[in-house]
Parts: sequence; structure tokens; C-alpha cells
Amino acid sequence: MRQGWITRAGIGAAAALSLAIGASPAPAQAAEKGPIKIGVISEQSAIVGQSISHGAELAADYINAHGGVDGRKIKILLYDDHSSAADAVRAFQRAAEQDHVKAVVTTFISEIALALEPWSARLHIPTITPGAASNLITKQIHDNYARYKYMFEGWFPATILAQAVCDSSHDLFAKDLHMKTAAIMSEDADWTKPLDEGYVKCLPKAGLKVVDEVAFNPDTTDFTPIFNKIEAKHPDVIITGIAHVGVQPTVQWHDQQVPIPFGGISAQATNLTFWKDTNGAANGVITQTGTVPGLAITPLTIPVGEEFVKKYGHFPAFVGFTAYDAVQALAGAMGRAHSTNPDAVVTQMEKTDMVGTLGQYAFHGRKSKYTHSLRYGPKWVPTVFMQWQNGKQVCVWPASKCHNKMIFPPFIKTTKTAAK
Amino acid sequence: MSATTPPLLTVNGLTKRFGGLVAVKDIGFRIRPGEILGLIGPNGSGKSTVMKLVMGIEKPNAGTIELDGTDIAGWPTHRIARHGVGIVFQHSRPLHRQTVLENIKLALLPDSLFKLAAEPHVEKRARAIAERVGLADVIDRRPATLPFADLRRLEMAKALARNPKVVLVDEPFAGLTAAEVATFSALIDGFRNEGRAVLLVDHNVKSVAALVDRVLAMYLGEHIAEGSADEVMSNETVRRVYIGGAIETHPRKDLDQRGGESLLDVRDLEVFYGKAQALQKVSIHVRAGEFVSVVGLNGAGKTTLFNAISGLVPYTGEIRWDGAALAGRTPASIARGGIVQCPETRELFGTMSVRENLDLGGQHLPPAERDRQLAWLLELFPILKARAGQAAGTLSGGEQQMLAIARALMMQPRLLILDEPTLGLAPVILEQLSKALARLRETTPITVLLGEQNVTFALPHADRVYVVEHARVVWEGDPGRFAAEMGTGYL
Amino acid sequence: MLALQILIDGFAISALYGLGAIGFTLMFGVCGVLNLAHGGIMVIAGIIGWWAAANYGAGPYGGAAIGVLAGLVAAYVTYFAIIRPVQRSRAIPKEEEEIFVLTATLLWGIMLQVGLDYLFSNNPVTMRSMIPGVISLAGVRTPRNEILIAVVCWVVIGLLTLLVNRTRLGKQLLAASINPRALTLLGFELSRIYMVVWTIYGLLAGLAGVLLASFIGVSSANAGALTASAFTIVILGGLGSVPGSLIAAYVVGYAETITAYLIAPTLRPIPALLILVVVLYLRPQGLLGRR
Amino acid sequence: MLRSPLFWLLVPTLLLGATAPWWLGAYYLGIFTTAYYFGVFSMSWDLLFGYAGEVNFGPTFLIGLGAYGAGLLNNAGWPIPLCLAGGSIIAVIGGVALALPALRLRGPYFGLITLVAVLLLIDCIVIFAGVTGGEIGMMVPDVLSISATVNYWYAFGFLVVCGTILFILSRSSLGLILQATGQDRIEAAALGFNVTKHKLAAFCISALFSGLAGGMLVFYQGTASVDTVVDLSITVQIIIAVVFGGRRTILGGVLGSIFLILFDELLRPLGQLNTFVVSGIALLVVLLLPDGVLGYVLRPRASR
Repeated sequence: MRQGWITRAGIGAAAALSLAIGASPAPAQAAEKGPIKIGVISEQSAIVGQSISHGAELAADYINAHGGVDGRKIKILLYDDHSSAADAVRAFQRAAEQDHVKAVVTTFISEIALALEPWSARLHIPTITPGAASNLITKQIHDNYARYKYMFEGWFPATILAQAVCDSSHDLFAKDLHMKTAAIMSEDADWTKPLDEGYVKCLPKAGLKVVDEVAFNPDTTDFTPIFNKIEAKHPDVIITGIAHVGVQPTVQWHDQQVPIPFGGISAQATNLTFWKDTNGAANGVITQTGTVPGLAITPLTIPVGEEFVKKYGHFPAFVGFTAYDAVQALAGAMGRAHSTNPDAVVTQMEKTDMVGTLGQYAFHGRKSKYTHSLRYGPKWVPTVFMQWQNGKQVCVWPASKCHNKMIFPPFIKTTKTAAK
Repeated sequence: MSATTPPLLTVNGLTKRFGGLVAVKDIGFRIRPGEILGLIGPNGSGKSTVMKLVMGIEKPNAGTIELDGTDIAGWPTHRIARHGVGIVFQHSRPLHRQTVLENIKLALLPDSLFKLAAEPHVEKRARAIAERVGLADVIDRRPATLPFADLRRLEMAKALARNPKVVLVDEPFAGLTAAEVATFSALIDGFRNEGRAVLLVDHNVKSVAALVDRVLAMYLGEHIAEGSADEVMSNETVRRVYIGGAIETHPRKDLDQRGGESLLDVRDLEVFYGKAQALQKVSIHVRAGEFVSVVGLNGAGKTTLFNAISGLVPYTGEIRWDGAALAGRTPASIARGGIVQCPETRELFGTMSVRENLDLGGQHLPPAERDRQLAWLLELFPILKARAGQAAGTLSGGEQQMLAIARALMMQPRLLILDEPTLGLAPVILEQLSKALARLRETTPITVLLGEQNVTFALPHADRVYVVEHARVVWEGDPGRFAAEMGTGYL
Repeated sequence: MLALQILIDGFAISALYGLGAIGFTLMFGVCGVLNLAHGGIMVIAGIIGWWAAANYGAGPYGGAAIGVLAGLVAAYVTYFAIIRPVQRSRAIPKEEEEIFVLTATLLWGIMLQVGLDYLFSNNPVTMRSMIPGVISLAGVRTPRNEILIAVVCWVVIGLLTLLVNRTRLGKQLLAASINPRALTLLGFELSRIYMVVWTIYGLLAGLAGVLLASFIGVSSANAGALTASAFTIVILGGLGSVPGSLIAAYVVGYAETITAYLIAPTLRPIPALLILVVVLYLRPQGLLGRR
Repeated sequence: MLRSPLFWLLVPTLLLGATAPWWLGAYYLGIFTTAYYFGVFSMSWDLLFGYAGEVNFGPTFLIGLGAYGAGLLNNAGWPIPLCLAGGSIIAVIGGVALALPALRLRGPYFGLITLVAVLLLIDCIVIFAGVTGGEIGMMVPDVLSISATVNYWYAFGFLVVCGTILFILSRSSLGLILQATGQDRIEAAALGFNVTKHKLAAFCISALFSGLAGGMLVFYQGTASVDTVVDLSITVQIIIAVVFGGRRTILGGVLGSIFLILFDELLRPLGQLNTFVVSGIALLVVLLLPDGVLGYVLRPRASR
């Protein structure tokens, strides 16, 4: 019997050994030859996550078809983070240390972007998030530039998003519909705190008095109490700040026939599948987004959108465009630096000023509170407000880009009709 | 050991209630150093509860338990153990990953969080204890590889480890062979010389008679007799509890002609529970229409025999029913095939009503048949009619037993197995039950296999009798001969 | 008015919680199985139902039927591929069976969730209301669908109660939860009874999943939370007690709704958890549990 | 000792582990670093489950207290060693809080209380977002090191130290008594052991190591978040690691953790399906080798 355990122990040890050998790294590749690898870390099960990977791949295809970067091709490596920060950190390590990527495009989830930020600093990997909106991401870059300068936010921090919502609300609700009051409805999350503060500050300036401010647990599934609470205050419009939830409040808003327009930021509503996911309850919902099908913000918007549809069968979520631009910006910076040296790339990234798919693409500098985040405004990236109208995403703002009228489902009472 | 030595353990007025049930009522006894007291009583008499109360596993409602002058009643178990009471459980649950030696060492460890390694003398002492109980040869083996008797020795060793002044032993000889019983008796006898006070808890006097100085008999929570083993054995109350009154028999002359073919035929049946052998080469048979009683004390193997027939425990040997082997059939299919057991635990659906219990038994019958059967049974057990809507769990013990029998009869069994129907029942109830059985035997062609400890209850109805002792059938014959051949040796 | 609103709003959601939990508690009561893949099975039903309705034109009722069927199939697979092998394994000691059932269903639940992610993405989806529109109940605007869901829940719960208390099969189930051994002695095959329970369980979980998808929407990401919610309700009510689970569902549902209305929507889940802790301290067997 | 199969398994494994930085890339070192901390989580859980017999669904309650405790103290300016000590003390207090219901409740009821403890902790973290950073987590100013190799050494050393202590504890008198109480508390009490005291000790020890490892993980990753140290998915991973590796072996949990994390990474090319495959393998092991991998290798022979 003695032999029994020795055999088993031997097999165990051999298995451990072979595992270890199997896991041993590939020999370090010659640094500056072959394609330039860019890692994309996102959740492949989520439509938004897929849009990030696809947008990045599309950009790489375009760059490679036009001569690459300094003659080198761009290669996109995909990593699934299952929307988990712990997974994303391991994927990031693999990308940086095993696969030797030169830059990373990742996630629309602030928590994950923040978990990766110290790793981008530690491993000196230029990292850009095409959709995360936490103010903290840029604050850290601003406060500790030398350490966190490798991080870029290819989208807007929440405070800026709030400004964009107020700008549009002024035109859409206060001016066009003569509304006077608004209620804020946000999930209780880090990115909504500056957003709500921004709303509270800028909505009155836009002509809408804030009559109620409701924050709710992001795990909420039953929104009835929230809508009822808001309705009791009789606001003219509900201004939202939601990303974690979307389908559920929209469907319940529709099913319960809450007679108040529903607009602001609703990240899930930017997905093309949102109509189907909500069985059409989305009708009338307004949200801030990057663009909508058929809208030409820059000469690039429509061709990239069409290319995306051709290749992947559907129109991308807005992060598809921002991921496309992010890869373009990275490639441009590497081209200008003639190197993939992280510090050189960061320096060149800061000088980015290109025509992107969603506007003129450039980052805030070190002096700004929003270091390394995208510049907002009519001159830069304007952002668009869209409304779901009978299964289609229709651009309703800014007037300089589109002229469609808002249409609401019959149960909505806009101020004109509901005037007492 | 003179009678003047102050007692080590003095128990006075011990009472324990579980809800409305008084499990132990005003029990008192004393054990002096070097004295062995036997505490006997049938199942449900409260003897185990007394042991648990002494050990602190249950807290008494009233009474005192003085150990060496200190009242330990209500103390937590570990303090009582530290104070000098050791217990040998009937069922052993050793640590399976540790060796015998380590298991004994466990019992020698101080109750301290900070002693990581045992002190050197512990090892020596553990070995000495192992030697003392006869485990020296298997000291490095793991419990899973030990025979049953050695597992009991291990329990003994653990109880001895703390050098207790009082040792409680639960069913010392259950599951042991005759040779093993002798060695265990010698071991326990050794405690006497070491000046320990010993409390032996067992079902019956016979098994502990040779060992004990005195015996206290309990029944339904109450003290019924006390004295030497002989005195208790000949005590009339005790005899009534165990044997019933005078033995009567009612032979049926017509039966022999109907005999011949066996309905049930059990050959060379052997059953093991882990290491313990519960049945050893048991062969019995029952002919159609016969009333066969299997008598034996608690723990002799009756229940195991019935469970094997019902397909509830794995066995070797052969059980044939109506000419076909039963092996491989599920218990439910055996029951549907006509062998219906009414188990000693009664197994009622406590929160369901009497009527619902009966209906479940009759679900296999066509409706008309079911109604007829039900009407007949309610006539046989009128009390069930009055209690029809009441939850089964709230019935008295006797009513529960009647319900259990009635429920089994609802299945229209060809063979009814009745296991210990008298368990824990008062004598008045026994009479009612006995009458019902008599009517059953006289008015129906039913075949019955009755397991009983109470011989007076078992014999009057029986056409034939088996006596089971220590996992074997030791006697077989007609009831008329029982009194003469087995009557005195039974208890 | 507010009180009325709370009363109406809490009613349907609590009924749905109850429907989700009674299958779970029945399963424990009769078969002794705590199925931690419960949420996964509910989500399967909701998502398949939505998928059939949205992509194959099955309509709201057809989608619901397909969803319930999917829940039933998932329950059967759970039983035959996971539970039975654990229960029949000779290598697993009986006293440790519970932890093995827990671990195996936990792993199975993860596999279900990840598989759904892969096939359908983790987007939340909702099924179309079976009857759209709202009506006013004493001044409280209530979706007809919500009323329908509450009614369906209670009808199903009522049917289950009738089944258990009034039919021969129900008596067998009840008896099996009290004393399975006795039932065997009366000639009933436990394996058949377990099959019946898994069937009922699959239908209940499937229906709860479909109604959930129609009422508030489901996503594969909800699987864990749905299991935890059922587990909580069932323990609060007392393991194995169907009426206990229903009471607990209403306690939890109203605790959440009242918190959302009167305190703050951010604190929604907390009072229910605190109630649970207090109840278990004072009554370790749950509200209606047997000791 | 030389006759123990465990010894012959451990020596080469330790050698492989100790020499890893010389033949493994930074990425794999990173994976093992995380796996080692999870290994300590699993060992601590096994002490409670395998020895004291308590099914604790709330290991992340203890881990989270240690992690957030350490992180908060670091943000208050304390140096790392003091933060770790402080975090562990907070975790031990949490352990006592968990032990109290354990002494009163049985089986699933106790399991639920531990589950609720985790849910409440998550809610508290989210509600007090101002202090804890809420759902997006909390950055810590200091990290152990930014070098993958140094981080690996810390984790490896930590694992070896914790593993040694927990293993010795499990084989010590305390381990024996815990097993006795876990198996049958009445019998243990009848042998003179104060069950309450020993259960409490087991919870404290488990909490101490869980909290310490949680703190170490925070100072490795540079952040503490619900997702990385408190989430129920971590509990699930710990339980699966222990059952996979072998319960009541202490070291089996380490094996299970390494398997789960390493294979999840190795199977990354499968994309979304990697977790599916790893869970499937673990399920098969649970069904076919109920004693776990290490338990199977080390199982006592029926005869000799």
C-alpha cells in the first residue's frame, strides 16, 4: 500500500510541475517589432461592453488599412472582465505583463476604471476609458499627475454631463415646453453625486426649479414608490441620472403611466436593443448620448456608424464611437511620438486635437480640474440628446445638429395641456 | 466498602418535563464509591433522561444532584465533566481522521485554548488507558478500521481519561458478542475496585444483573422498584411491566390443518449496522393465517428483523414472500405487495388529523373498498372515530398506537407486522389493545407477525413463538411450551 | 392616501416574492433540498419567455407559457444532473449531504448565470404586459398588469393550497414533509413524490420568473439576488412552512415599500435585513417554523 | 513525517513556489499573488467549517472588515503594519459578532445570519460612501510595493506563515478539540471541553487571518472595493475552493484557490465561457471526489 500514495503524490507533484511549466511565460518579444498591441478590457456579455471591443477593432482595421502606425499594424486583444473589478485587474495584469500591450481601452463602469487606475500608474500603461463618468478618475490625475498621468477619460466627468443636461433642458423643456419645475431621480452611486450637485446648481439657471431630489438604491427593482413620491411633488419633468438601472424604471414608468416626461441621462437607453428590451416602453424617453443613426456630427460619424452596422449587424452604443476615437487618439499619439514609450505616448495624447466621430476630440490639460477628460462644448464634443420615438432613436438636441420635435406617449401631460 | 461510606452521588427529587410530558418524576438514588447501580426500564421510561440530567445535557426542572457534597444540578456539561463525572455513550462518534491514540489523547487535553501541544505525560497516560481497556494492539489505527467492540472500548477509554469519580454507562453491552460482554463486564467491575461510583443504564435487569450491586427500575418516568437484581427481577410491578401478568395462551386447533406453505420465509438473515452485527443467521417463517410472535428484550434484534423484511435495511440471506425473493424491491413496493409494518416508533403524521392519517393508508384502495375498510376499523377502534378531526400528535400514547395499527390495516395487508405495540403504554391500554388484537385474529383471516418484549401481551394471541436474544433466534415453539421452557430465563 | 398607496404597491410585489419563495420552501419541506440555483431557474424562465415573445412572435401569453416550460426543464435538469447524483453518491456521508447540495447548486447556479450571459447577454429584459393600461384604485393609479400579477400569484398560491390540503397527491406531499419513512411504509414511492415536487417547483419558479420579467424585468445578473431573496423569505418564515413563507414575503415586501416611501429609497433593503436578524435571534426557527 | 504523503507533496510545491520569480513572468506572479491571498481566506474558512463545523456564508464579512478597516486607517495616515493590525482587530470583533448567533442557531439559519451580515456590510459601505468610497471603492495611499516580484514575495511569505500557523493549529490540541466540538458538541462537553469558548476561539482565529489577508490584498491592489473584498461571489469562490481542494485539510483551500484563479486565467481565451468551464470542472470534482483533490490524495487507507 505504501506504493499507493507515493504514486498518487508523484502524480500530484508532476501535475503541479507540468502546470507550472505550462504556465511559464513566452520568451520576451523583441520590443519594437511586430504589431502594436492594444488591450480592450470590457464585458463581452453586455451590449455596451461589446460595442467597446467592436469600436476599437473597427478603428484598428481602419488604421491598418491606411498604413498602420509608423508602418506597424495595430492589434486589438480582447479581455472579458465580467463587469468585475477583480477580474478586470487580473485582465489588466495579463494584458500588460504577459501580452505586452502598449495601451488599454477599458470599461464604461467607474468602479472598474478606478480599480485599474492605480495599475495603469504602477505598470505605466496608457489607459483610456471610453465611458466611465466618475469625477474621481480625473481628480486623481489632477491631484497626483506624475503618478496617474497614464489614465485618460475619453468621455465626460459627471459634473460636465450635468452641465450638458442643463443646457439641453433649458432649450427642450423650459423654452419649448414652458416647463417650470423638475425632479431629479438618480441611482445612489459615486458618479451621480457630482451629477446631482451639478443638476441642483444648473437646473434653476436653466429655468427649472428643482422640487424634489430622489436617490435610490441601484439594486432597486420596484420603482413604484419612487415614481409616486416624485409625482406627489408635481414636477413638470423628471431629470434622470441612471446607468446601473434603465430597463426597469422605464418599463414601470410606462406601465404605471407616470404622466411626467422622463429625460436626462439614462445610459441603458442609448443601447439600440433598449426598445426590444423594454417592449417599446421606451417610447418618449430622452437621454444624453454620443450620436444617433443618421446624424452627422462630424464627417466621420455616419461612415463609422455604417461600417459598424456592416460588420457587426447593429448600430453601436455611444461607447462604440468613443472607443473608436480612443484607439484613433492612441494611434495618433504613438505615430507622433514614433514610439510606444508610455511617457512619450502620454505627452502626445495630451496634444491630441483631431476630428473624432462625435466632435472635435481633445483632452483637458493639467491645469483643469478635469485633467485628461474630453473637452465638452459646441466647439469640441457637443453630445446629443435623443428621444425614443416609435422604435427609433431620434436626435432632438442641439438645434444646430437636428430639428426633430419631441413626441410623448399619450399618458404624458406636458405643461401646456396640463395647465391648471 | 461498608454501608456507612458517604455516597459519592446523591440524587434527590429529580424531575424533568418536556412540555406537558413528565419524563422523569421525583427520582432519587445514591451511589457510594465502588458501588454499581443499575438503572433499568423499557424504552421511554425516562432512564436515559436521568443520565442526561446527571451529565448536565438536559437541565432538571427540580431536584438536586450532589457530587461529593456539591450540588451540580443545572451546571453546564463541561463543568460537570471536569468535576468528576464521565459518560460512556452508546453510540460512538470518534474523530475519524485521528488514530485511536489521538482520540484518547483528545480526552486527556486540558480545556485550554493556549496549550497547543499535549504535555509529554499525556502520551504515556493515553497509552496506559489504552492498555487498561484493551486497545493496546490497535493504538495506531483509525476508528474506521476497528471492529465494533473496539469502538466501544474507545468510548470507555475516553470516559476514563479524566479519572472520573462517577461513571455513567449507557447500554454497556448492546451489540456485543457473549465473549465481549464478559470482557466488558470485567472492565466495569474494575471500576468498583478503583472506588468509582458507576451508573449502568440498560433496558433490562438480566444483562446487568451479574454486575450490579443494586438496581433501580423505572417505568413511565417513575421509580417502580429498587433493590438487589434478584429482588427487582422478582418484583411484581417489574414483572408486570416487562412480562405482563400471568401468561395465558389460546391455541387455535384448526390452524395446523391450514398450515403447510409459508407465506413469508426468512433464511439465514444477517444484518450489520456498520461494525455491529444486529442479526446473525436468523431464519423464521410465517404461514398464511398464522399469528406469530417474536419475543425478545429491547435491542435483541426484533426491529432489525422487521426492517429487513420491509426492505429498509440491507441484508444478506434470503427473504421470500409468497414464493418470490424480496431482494431488490423498494420498501414501498414491498408494502404495496401486502407486507405492512406498523413500526415501534409508530411513525404517525403528527400534525395531520387522525382521519387524514387513515386516508393515507387507504389511498391504494378503490373508494368503495376504502370506505368499507374505514368503517370496519372505526368499529374495531371506536376511540378513533371520536378523535377523527384531532391532530395525531396530540393523541395519548395508546390512541396513537391504535391509530398506527388502524392505518396499517387500512392497506388491507396480507401480513401485518406489529413491532412493540405495547411500548410505553399503561396496563389499562394494553388490555384494550389486546382485545382488539383478539378480535382481529378471530374475525379476519389476517396473518400477523408480532414483535414484543412483553411476553404476556405477545403470547395469548400467538400460534407460534420465536425468542430472539443477542441477534439470534434461541427458541422456537408453540406458546404453551414457552412458560415451561423459557419462562424463568427470559428476564 | 399615502397609506393606501403603500398598501396597494406593496401588495403585488410581496405576492411575487411569495410566489418565488413557496416553491423553494416546498422543495425544502418535502425533499430537504436548499436549491441555491433557484434564482438562475427563475431568470431562465423570464429570459426565455421574453426571447420567445420578442423574437419569435409568441405573444405575451405564448412567451409566458414557453418561459414556464423553460423553468420546468431547468428544474428537471437540476434534479437529475445535480441533486440526484449528490443524494445517491456513496462517497458523500449523509450528514454532510446538505453542504454538498449547497455547493453543487451554487456551482450550478453560476453555470446557469454565465451560460445565460453568453447566450442572451446580461441586459435586463422585460416581457410585454399581458394586459396594458392602468386603472384607478381608490384614487391610486395602478397598472392593470400589476393587478393581474397579484391575482395570478394568489390564484396559484390558492391552487397550491388546495392541492396540498384537498387532494390525495397533496396529502402525500404533506405527509412526506412530516415523515417520509412512514409514507414509504404505507407503500408510496418517495422517488415518485420527489418527481412531483420538482415538477411543481419548476412550474412555480418558472411562473415567478415570467411574472417577474413582466412586472419589473429580469437580468441574468439578478440570479444571485433572487436566490438570496427567496432564501431570506423562506428562513424568515420558517423552513418548510408555506404559510410562513407567504407571511415573510409580505413582511419583507412591505418593509421595503414602506422604507422606500417613508424613509429613503436608498435604504430600501436594510429594514428587512434587520427584521430578519432580530427574528432569528428571538425565534431561531423563523416565524412559523417547527423546531 | 518522512512517511507522510503530505510532506512529499509539500516539499516540491514549496520549492516551486519559492523559485517562481525566477521562471515565471510578472503576469503569472500577479495571478499567484492574488491566489495566495485567496488561499489564506480559504484556509481560515476551512478552520471554521472543516474543524468547528460551522457553515459560514459570511467569510467576506470578516475579510471586508479587515480590508476596509486597514484601508480607512491608512487613509487616516497610519503606516501599513499598524493598519493591518488595526484591520485584523476590527475583523476579530466582527468574528465575535458572528460567533454569537453561531452558538444559538443551527445549519441554514446560522448560514443565513452570516449571509445577512455580508449584505448589511455592503449596504453600510454604500451608505457611508463619504468615508468608504461607496460602491466604487476606496483608494489607499500606500501600497506594499509596485514590483510584481516583491508583491509575490509578500504574498508567498504571508501564505507560508499563515498556512504553517493554521496547519499547526489544526493539528494541535485546539484543532482536536474543535473537531470534537464540530462533530458532536454534547460529546465534546461531556469530555470536559467548554464548547462555547472553543467555538469563539475558532471564530476569532478565522477572523484574524481573514482580516489580515483582506488587508494585505488591499495594500497589494491599492484599492478596497465591495467587488474585490466583500461581494458574495468571493464567498462562493472560497467555499468552492475549500470543497474542491478538500475540506478539513486546511491546505486544500490553497490548492482550490490556485486552481480557480489560475484556470480562470488560463481559460481566458474562451472569453465569457471560462467561468462556465471552471465551475463545471469544480462541480464534477465535488460530485466525483467529495473529499476534494487533496482529501483524495491524503485519504486514510482502509488497511495497511
